[in-house]
Order: sequence, then structure tokens, then C-alpha cells
Amino acid sequence: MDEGKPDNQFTLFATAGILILGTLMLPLTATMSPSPARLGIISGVIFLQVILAGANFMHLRHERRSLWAVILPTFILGGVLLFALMPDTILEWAK
Amino acid sequence: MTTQTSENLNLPNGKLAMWLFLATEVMFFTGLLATCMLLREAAPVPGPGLSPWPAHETVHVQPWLGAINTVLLICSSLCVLLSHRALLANQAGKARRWLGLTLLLGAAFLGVKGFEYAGKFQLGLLPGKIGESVNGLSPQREKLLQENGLSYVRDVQERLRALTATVKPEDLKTPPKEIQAAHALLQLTLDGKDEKNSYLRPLTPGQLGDQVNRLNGEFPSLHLPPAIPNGNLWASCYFVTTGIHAIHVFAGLVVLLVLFLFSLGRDSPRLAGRLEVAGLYWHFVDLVWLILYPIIYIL
Amino acid sequence: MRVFWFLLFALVNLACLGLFVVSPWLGWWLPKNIASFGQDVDNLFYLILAATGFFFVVTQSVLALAILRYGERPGEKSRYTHGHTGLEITWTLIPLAILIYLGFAQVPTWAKMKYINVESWFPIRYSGKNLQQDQSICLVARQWEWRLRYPQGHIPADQNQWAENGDPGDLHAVNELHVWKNSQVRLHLKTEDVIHSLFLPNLRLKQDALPGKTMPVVFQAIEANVKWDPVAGHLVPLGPGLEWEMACAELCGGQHYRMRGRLFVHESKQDYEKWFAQALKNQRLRELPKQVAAREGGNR
Amino acid sequence: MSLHQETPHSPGFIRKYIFSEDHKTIGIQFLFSGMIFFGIGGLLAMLVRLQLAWPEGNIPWLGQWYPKSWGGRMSPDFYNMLFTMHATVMIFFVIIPWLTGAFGNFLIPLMIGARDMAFPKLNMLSYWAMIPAFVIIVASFFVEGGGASSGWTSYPTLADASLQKPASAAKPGEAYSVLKDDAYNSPAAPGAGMGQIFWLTSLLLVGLSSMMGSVNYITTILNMRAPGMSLLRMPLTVWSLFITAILQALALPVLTVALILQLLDKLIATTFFLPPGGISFGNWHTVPGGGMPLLWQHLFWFYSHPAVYIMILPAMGIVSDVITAFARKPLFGYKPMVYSLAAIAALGFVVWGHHMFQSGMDPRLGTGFMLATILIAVPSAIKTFNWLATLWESRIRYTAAMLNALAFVSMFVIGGLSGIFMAATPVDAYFHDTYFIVAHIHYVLFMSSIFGVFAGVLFWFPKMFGRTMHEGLAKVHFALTFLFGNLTFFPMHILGIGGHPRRYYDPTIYQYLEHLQPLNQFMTICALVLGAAQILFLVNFLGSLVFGKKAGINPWESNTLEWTVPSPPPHGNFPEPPTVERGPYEYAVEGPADFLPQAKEKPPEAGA
Repeated sequence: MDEGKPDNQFTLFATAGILILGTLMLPLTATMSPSPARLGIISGVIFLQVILAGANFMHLRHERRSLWAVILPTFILGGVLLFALMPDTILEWAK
Repeated sequence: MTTQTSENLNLPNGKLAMWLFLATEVMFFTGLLATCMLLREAAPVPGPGLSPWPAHETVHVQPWLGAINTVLLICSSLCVLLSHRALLANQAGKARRWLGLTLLLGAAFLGVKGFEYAGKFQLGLLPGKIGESVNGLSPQREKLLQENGLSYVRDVQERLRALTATVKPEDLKTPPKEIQAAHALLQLTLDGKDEKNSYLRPLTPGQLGDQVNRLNGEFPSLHLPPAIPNGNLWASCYFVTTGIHAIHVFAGLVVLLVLFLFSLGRDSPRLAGRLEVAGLYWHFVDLVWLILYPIIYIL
Repeated sequence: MRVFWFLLFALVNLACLGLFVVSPWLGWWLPKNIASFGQDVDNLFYLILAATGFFFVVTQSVLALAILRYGERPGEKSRYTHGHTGLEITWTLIPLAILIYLGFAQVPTWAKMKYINVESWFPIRYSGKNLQQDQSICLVARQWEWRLRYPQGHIPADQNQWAENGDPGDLHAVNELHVWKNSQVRLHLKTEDVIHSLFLPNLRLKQDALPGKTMPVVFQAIEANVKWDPVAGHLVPLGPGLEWEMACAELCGGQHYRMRGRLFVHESKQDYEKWFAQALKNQRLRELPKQVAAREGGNR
Repeated sequence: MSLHQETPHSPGFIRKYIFSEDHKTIGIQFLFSGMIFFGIGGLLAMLVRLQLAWPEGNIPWLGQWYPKSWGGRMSPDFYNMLFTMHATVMIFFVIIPWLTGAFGNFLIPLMIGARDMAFPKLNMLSYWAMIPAFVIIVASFFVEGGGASSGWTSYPTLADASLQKPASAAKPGEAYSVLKDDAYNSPAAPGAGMGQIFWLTSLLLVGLSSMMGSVNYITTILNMRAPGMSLLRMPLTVWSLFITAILQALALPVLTVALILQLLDKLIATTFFLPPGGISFGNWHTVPGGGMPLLWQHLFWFYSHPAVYIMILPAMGIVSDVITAFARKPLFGYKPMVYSLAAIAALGFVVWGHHMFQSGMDPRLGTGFMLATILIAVPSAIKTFNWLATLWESRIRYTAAMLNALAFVSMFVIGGLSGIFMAATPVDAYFHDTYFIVAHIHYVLFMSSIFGVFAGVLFWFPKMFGRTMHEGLAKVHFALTFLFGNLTFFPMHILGIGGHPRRYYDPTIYQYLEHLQPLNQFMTICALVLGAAQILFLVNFLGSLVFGKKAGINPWESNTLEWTVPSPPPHGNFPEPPTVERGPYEYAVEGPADFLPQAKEKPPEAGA
């Protein structure tokens, strides 16, 4: 296995980060009413959390680059799927 | 594990296969979550000024339960990681303890989930079973939904009757406020044939739904079946996304339990490899929850 | 055997080609076109047919010739080659150019058919088009018939509202679509139950009806098949074989094949109006007893 | 772990033939079960054709088998079930198991020089996940209302609507109002009730099997290649199976989502595919939904379009190998062939909308999908030209396998070209859901893929069973199939041009279709002959298992690694891992023999 040395400091940092971000969302719901800004903040938080979890727990920080070849297509395809579904769901040509 | 030549990827088979499996899982959850999010965005606005998606209070979604579950899952992920590191450092006992803790945390997650589900079942917040008649529909649509709407009216009537029946006739002059309100609403739902004190034009299901929602807000103790616009769609999305995730958690727990039992027997480097692979899956389930939690509990 | 296999491949493919050549003469071909955009669609079809036909002939001939010429011979070996970059580039770029042309050639017709306006070619942008409209018809599909609703005055004031709720004065019909020649028709296509698909072969038109949605369908028929006979007071066909039909093209249950409707294109707006008045009168006569019964039946 | 297989490996009958972990046995299991379903699917097709040719006639001996209530002729709902199940069986239980299951399993380890798959147990499971799927799909014919009859595409709301009691009609104590006696019957069609539920369950299991298979294939190909077998030295069969596995891994989960959602719609009254206002069948109304019928089509085609490539790419790979072996010539343009495979796969993911041009999808989206679809013709054309160039100036051996491979090329041209008509949005408005598309899909899936399968079976039969199939019989079978296949399917183009809609029980009630009826009858007769001709193949196959001529290690003088081990290969395939020195298509080389096997020759024979 060619992963780097287990890095406990980063692990703790990442875990704490995810936990804090996760709980931060609670006051957010209480205070902000639904708006694009809130949606943006939430998406940003999700993104950060996922990055932290992926890098730390799933070792992507240490893993070989070739693994990205496995994961990246799914992100692209997921994006394509989401994008192509949008006109029919949200934009409504028929109306 | 046979990695044969330099031409091949320098990844053990198990790990590569798990990553490939996770790629399929990414597609699976993308499809699932995209479906639910887009359906939510596309949900028709039930009336002027109304939100197309049920508010958390209406459908009894408690964000703090979700937050607890987030903490549980993150901690369990951390435990798997520490267990794996302990195995690599040849500390079998420590690894076993961390793994045991993971199992407990995962089980606790499912417990919280079960508690939530039990509440939904109790309140009848289930797909296909939520009253959904609202104002703002065209007469044509209203007609189309008449049967469904009427059954909703029957449900409300039943509940109102049960409420007013607890009050003895002699107390009717000074009943609690909410019972008075319930009695008044009951009268509004009846047409001329059933009872004496009634109106010839009973409320339409849509109007009744509005009244019920208002009354529920005023007197939460009444527990009238609320009319929830797009409630059935909400329930569908809620149960399918969280349910499928819970199944994944359960499957992960089974795998970890098997590994835990293994670790009781003997300690071997193969276990470390297996735990890493199983851990990858567990972390992925965790990661899905990180996306699911805001979608269900926050947005 | 070599020659036999050559003959098999050559003759079968020749027969395939031949079928396409003789079919138009046997009448096995596109039904008569009566849509304003129909000629464009047909032309595009012929364009693609020409392109594909060319490549069909080229590839199948090369294949058949290879089978004939390059049989195994004792002591001889194939030419040793791993490819040719120039050739590869050539036969990538030529089809690419042809296909891109074919693709973009479709865009204007598609826009015309689907009620959208092309603003610019690259990137392709559309905008909703304010259609010059003569007729508005609500077409509701259900298992297994087409229910049509014609407004008085041909165009209702609020189209969406009317398509949803209708007016008391509407004319109702089943399986009979009436328009007049050269009228710009807008159908509001809906369905009550499952997905149906409106298919009018003569109009080169197909559009699925989606549950929960109202699909806009636009067309203009440029040829008539019926006229109003003022003496008899009904429609008469303009000639033999001018029966234009309407079918369901999306599987919709057991009797899917029986959703047969007919398209009547009147000679003129006046004819159409005469037919409309007559049909409306008949409808009222039919409904009268029902209304009386309803009134006498009392409360519900 | 010793690589030398000295210990005699003799598992019992059950471990060897039924619960086998050996990739070769599993491949052959897929081959045989696919053959059984090919028979079933073929019979269904014959019934469909009979109905189309004589829609009103009482077919003498067939009429007695029908229930009395049908009045001696097939009922329309039964007809719908026939073509639905024909497509389902042929796609999910014949072609995909044959191409990826049989050839994928048998060939991948042999061709890359591996001892077995990366995960033999997972491999066994992937076959055993198919068994319940087989059972359920066969059982679905016999449930109340008959098998699924909403088309293999199962569009909601025809497939989706089930008889659910309206919301809150359930009494307080009642958990699920849908769990009633009549709960699973559908108001839309008899087959959309229990039959549809069986159909969905069965397909979920097929998906599970395919997922396990594809993860296994990708891992094996990436990790288990023999020394020297770099990616660009892999035979095209392996390349095509590799790319197919990727397609499956990434597209299938989305179908799984769709299947699960529809299953839940039917079982627990969720409303994913039910429109906001609900729908009504006469006096019967659903609950208000909030979902979208169109969403199913998107999710379904997101898988099922790539699935079309899943069903043709492996055949392309097989054909490339067969053609080079019998043309005795290196493959023309190996790299372009590989890249075009990849291009077809990549583009294949973004073209699913071309099935939905007339579905009510946003027409602006339609244009994008059209352009992407038309671009797919480019890599397909590259492949065709490269095959033709391979044949040019070659020395062809007219074996039955070669003829089938040549037929693949010829038929793929027709199937590919007719696809362009449907890709063009305005033309598709006319051709969509007509017999033109039926012609197209049969040219691609029957006339191409199945010829590819025949070529593959004839080619690798010696390796599988140690005997060769009878050449003469195979050639007769080929000639009949080629001739009558074309006679059956080519006139369908003409029907389509005439505007004949597909899935019609009785087209003759339409005036504009009446004159096409003779064609329908002609096609049916040819189809019956075509079906009968397949018996020849079966006889040849089964007969050759016992009576076939014994084959040596390398009967076709081919280069790839599987021809260096005994036929059939022993458990563990290679006594020691082969070392690969060159690409797979070194034919027509200098020297006494005109071929150079991929593997480095073993030292003892080095002097020869």
C-alpha cells in the first residue's frame, strides 16, 4: 500500500471540521428564510464537508491519482443527468 | 491479492473493486437525489403565496435529530479509521475496541432513524396517505380529486366527532376553546341531510384543508389530519432517500460485524486490508448522509 | 464456395436496395403530405436517404468485392499492414462533415414543427414564437379515444384557462378533428390517463400527450379533403382515397391500436363554420333531454 | 501461492458444474441459459408475427390453445404482453447474458493471461443472481393478468398506475391501504398489475448481476493482465468488454433507481411518476401525485441507451478478432478501433434523449441530443471502414465463423445508417414509434449482435468444449439466417416509411395501412423460416458437444493467449503466467507460419 503515513492531526481536524459545519446548519435553518443565498451557503457547506470526508476518511489525500479516473466520470455523468433533467422539470417548455 | 505486473494499477484488487462499486453507488445516489430534488423544484405551487414543499413543522421533521445522526455517523467513520490505523500498528485489542464502538454508533444511528420513522407512522405521514386537497385548483381538477378530497373530509369529520364526543352534553355550554372550534368546524363540513345544525353548502375539501391547517396552528392539541400540499410527494422522497440510505447503513453494519467477529479470532494483515475496504464503503455511506442531511432536514 | 458467398452478400444487399427503389412505384411509400412543413420533412428524409444510400452502396460493394477477390490462395499471404493514418483521418473527417451538415440542416424544420423560433445558429437559441393563429382546439386523449373540444369563435380569450376548464358553449367531438385549409391550428394536447401519442401521418406530425401537462401542437394543413354540401347539410369527401387518419403511436393499453381518429380538412373557413353551426345544433339537441332530466331530478 | 497447478483439482459435480467459481464454467452457464431464453423469446416473436400477418384470422391449430373467452383469436392484451416479453427476454435474458455474461466470463481471463477472474466467488454470485431473475420472469407469464404488457420501456403511467385506495381512505388502524385483495391490479392494463411487479423485480436482479459482473471485469482487466499485456496489446474483444463493463457500471445504477421508484409506486403508493393532478380511468381516480411521468423516460433511457451499446460493442470486439483471424491480416487501425469504441461509449452517455424527441421533452434539448446522436455515427463509420480495410488485400478463409462476422459488418452498416433517420428530429417526428424503428433495432440487435454471437460461438466453441462445430451445417444455418433475416426485417423499413405504427394488434383497421398488409404476411412467413433455421444451430451446437471433431490447441491458427492452452483449458488456465511480447493481430508475417502468437514462446520450443 502506497498511501502516506496516517496523519492523526489532519484526521482530527477534518472530523472536527465536518462536525462543526454540520451543527452550524442548525442555527442556519432557524435564522435564515429560504433564499438563493441560503441555498448557496448550504451547497458550499455540503461541498466542504464532502471534500473533507473524501480526503480524510476515504484517503483520497494519500491515494494514487489514477483513482480519480474511477470517480471523475461519475461526477461528470451525474452533472449531465442533472443538467439534462432540468428543462423538463423546472423550466417547463410547455407552459 | 495478485498484482502481477508493472503494467497493472498498483492497487489491490479488493480496493479497486470497492472503488468501482462506489462509482456505481455514486451514480445510484446521483440518480436518486437528483430525482427527488428536481421533483421538489418542479412541484406545483398549491396556491398564491404558498410554498410548494411542506414546511418542517407540518411534516414533523426535526433537524436536531438529523444533526445527532450526523454526529453519530461522523464519529463512527472516525472509529473505523482509528481501528484500521490500530491494526496497521499491530494493536489488535485497540482495533477491536474502536470497531466495537463503530458498531454501536451505527446501531444508534439506525435507532434514531427508527424513532423518526415510528413518529411518521403514528401520524400517518406516509406516501399515498396524506390528505392533499388545497384551494387554488381549477374546478376541473377539484372535481377530479373529489373522491380523494371527500375521503379526506371524512377523515377530518371522524376526528372532529371523536373530539367533540368526549365532551358531555351538559358541558357543551362551557367547553374548552378548542372543542368549541372543533364543533364549529364540524358543522361547516356537514351538508343538510345528516344533521340539523348545518349549512347547505359544506366546505370543499380544499377549504376544509385550509381551516384545518389554521386550527392546527391555533390549537396544536387537536391533532387534526393536516392538509399538506404535495405531502405525498414529500413522503415519497423522504422515505425513499432516507430508507435506501438506512439500508446501506444496515448492510455496512453487517459487514463490519462480520469483520468484528473475525477480529475476535485472529489478527492478520488480511484483516487490515479487508477493514480498509469495508471502511471505504462505510465512509461513503457517511458521505451520502452528509449530502442527504441538508437536503432533507435543512433545505 | 467463394463465389456463392459473394453472390449471397451481393444479391441480398442488392435486393434491399431494390426494395427501396421499387417501393415508391408500388405505393409503399410516404403517405400524401398535407402539412405546411411536410415538404421540408420529406426533403430532409430524402436528403438523409441519399447520404445513407450512398454509404450503403459503397460499403456493401467493397465488402462484397473483398469477399469475391480476396479468397485464400495457397502460398499467398495477406498484405502486412497495421493501418494508414491518412486514410483514417480521411474517413473520419468526411463523414463528420456530412453528418454535421445533416444535423444542422434539421434545426429550422424542427423549430417550425415545435412552435419555436430559431434566433441564431450558433449556439442555437430559441425563443417562443407569437404564432399567427386561426384555430384553437383542445384534444384530450384517454383510453381509447380522442376527445376534442372546439371553442366558439375559433380562438378563446385565455387559451390556458380554456384548455384547462373549457366553456359551456364548446363543441365536443370524439375522434374527429376538423380544421380548414391553410388555417394555423394550435392543439392543446392533453391526456387523462396514460401517455398517448398523437400521430397524423399525412401531417408528418407526432406528439406525445403527457399526463399532467398540456402539450402545444401546431400545424397547418394545406390541402382539403371534405367540403360542405349545403343541400344535404353534411360533409362530403372531395374525392376517393382522401381519408386522412389519426392514430396513437405510444402504447396505451389493450386497445391501443383502436384509437383511430379522422382528420377533416374543410375547403374554407366558411365551410367549417357551417359544419360547426350544424354540429353545435345537433349537440344541443342531444343534450336537451339530459338537461331537462337533470333539472327535474332535483338536488343531485 | 504456487502458480504451478500440480495438485489435481477435482471438485464434485455440483461444485464443478453448478456452483462453480471457474470463470469458464460460469461463462458456459450464461451461454446455455441464454440459449434457453433465446428459444422462449423467439417463440414469442413468432406469435407476434402470426398476429400481425393474420390479425383477424383464426389460426387453426393455435386457436385451440387460446382461452375460450378470446374467441379463437389472440386478445389484444395478450398481444401486448407478447411483444413486451419478447423484447425483455431478448435484451435482458439473451443478448446481455450472452455478450457480457458468456463471452465476458469465458474470454477475459483467457485473453489477458489470468488464472481466473479477480473475484471468482463474486463471479459465481453474478450468475446466481440471474437464477431468481429467470424464475421470476418466467413465473410472470402465469400471474393474474398475465406478464408485463406495457412495452419493454414500461412507460408510466401505463405501467405505473396501480389500484391504490385514495389517500386517507384507510381506517386509522390500517397501516397500508394498498395491501388489499385487489391492490396490485392496475386499471390501465391487466398486465400492468402483478406482471409488472414481477417484471420490475426480475430486472432489478438482472441489474444486480450485471453490476457484480462489471465490477469484476474491470478489476480483472485492470489488475490481472499477464506480464507484457499492456492495455494497447489487448485483443479488441477484451477492449470492447472492458468498455462495456464501464458502461454498465455507470449507467445501470440509474436504471436501478428508476426500477426501485416504479416498484415503490406500485407497492407502497409513492407518487414519483404520477402527475400532480393525479390521473383518472373513467370513474376511477388516483391520489394527487406531484411526480412526473417524463422523469421515468429520462432515467430509463439514461441506462437503456448505453445498454444498446452494451448489446453491440462486445459483438464488435468479437467480430474484429474473428475477421482478423480468418482474413489472415493484421487489424487495420488498431488504435482508431480502440478509440472509436471509447468514443461510442462516451457519446453513448449523452444521447439518451433521442428516444424522447416526441415525448414532450423540451424540444430545445432535442436539438442537443440530435447533434450528439448524429456524431455517434462517426466512430461507427470509422469501425466499419477499418473492418473493410482489414478485408481488403487479405486472404479470407470462408469458415462459418468468418461468414457470420462478415454478415455482422454488412448488417451493422444497415442498422447504423437507418439510425440516422431517427436521430434527425424532424424526420423522427414521422418515424418515431413506427416500424422503421423496429427495423432499425432488429438490424442492430438481431442481425448484428446475434451474428456476432454466432461468430463468437463458432470461433470459440473448440476452446470451450474441445470439439469443433460442424462446418457444413453451420454454413447452411448461416445462409438461411442471413437470407431470411433480411427478408424478415428489411421490409420493415418500408412499413415504417408507410407510417405503420409499432405495437399494433391489428393495423388493418387503418385505411392507410391496408395496402401494406401483404408485406406483413410476407415478413411473417420469412420470420417463421428464420425461426426454424435457428433449430439447425441448436442441433449443430448440441450435436457437436458429443460428436464434434476433436479440436487441437489452436485450430484457427490464431494469435491470442487463449489459443496457447489446451482445449478446454484446465482449471487455472495457464500452467504458468504467459509473457506477452506483441499485439494480438500479427498475421501475414514473414516466416513459415503466417502468424505470430502474442505469448513469448517457451524456451524448449524456442529453436523451432
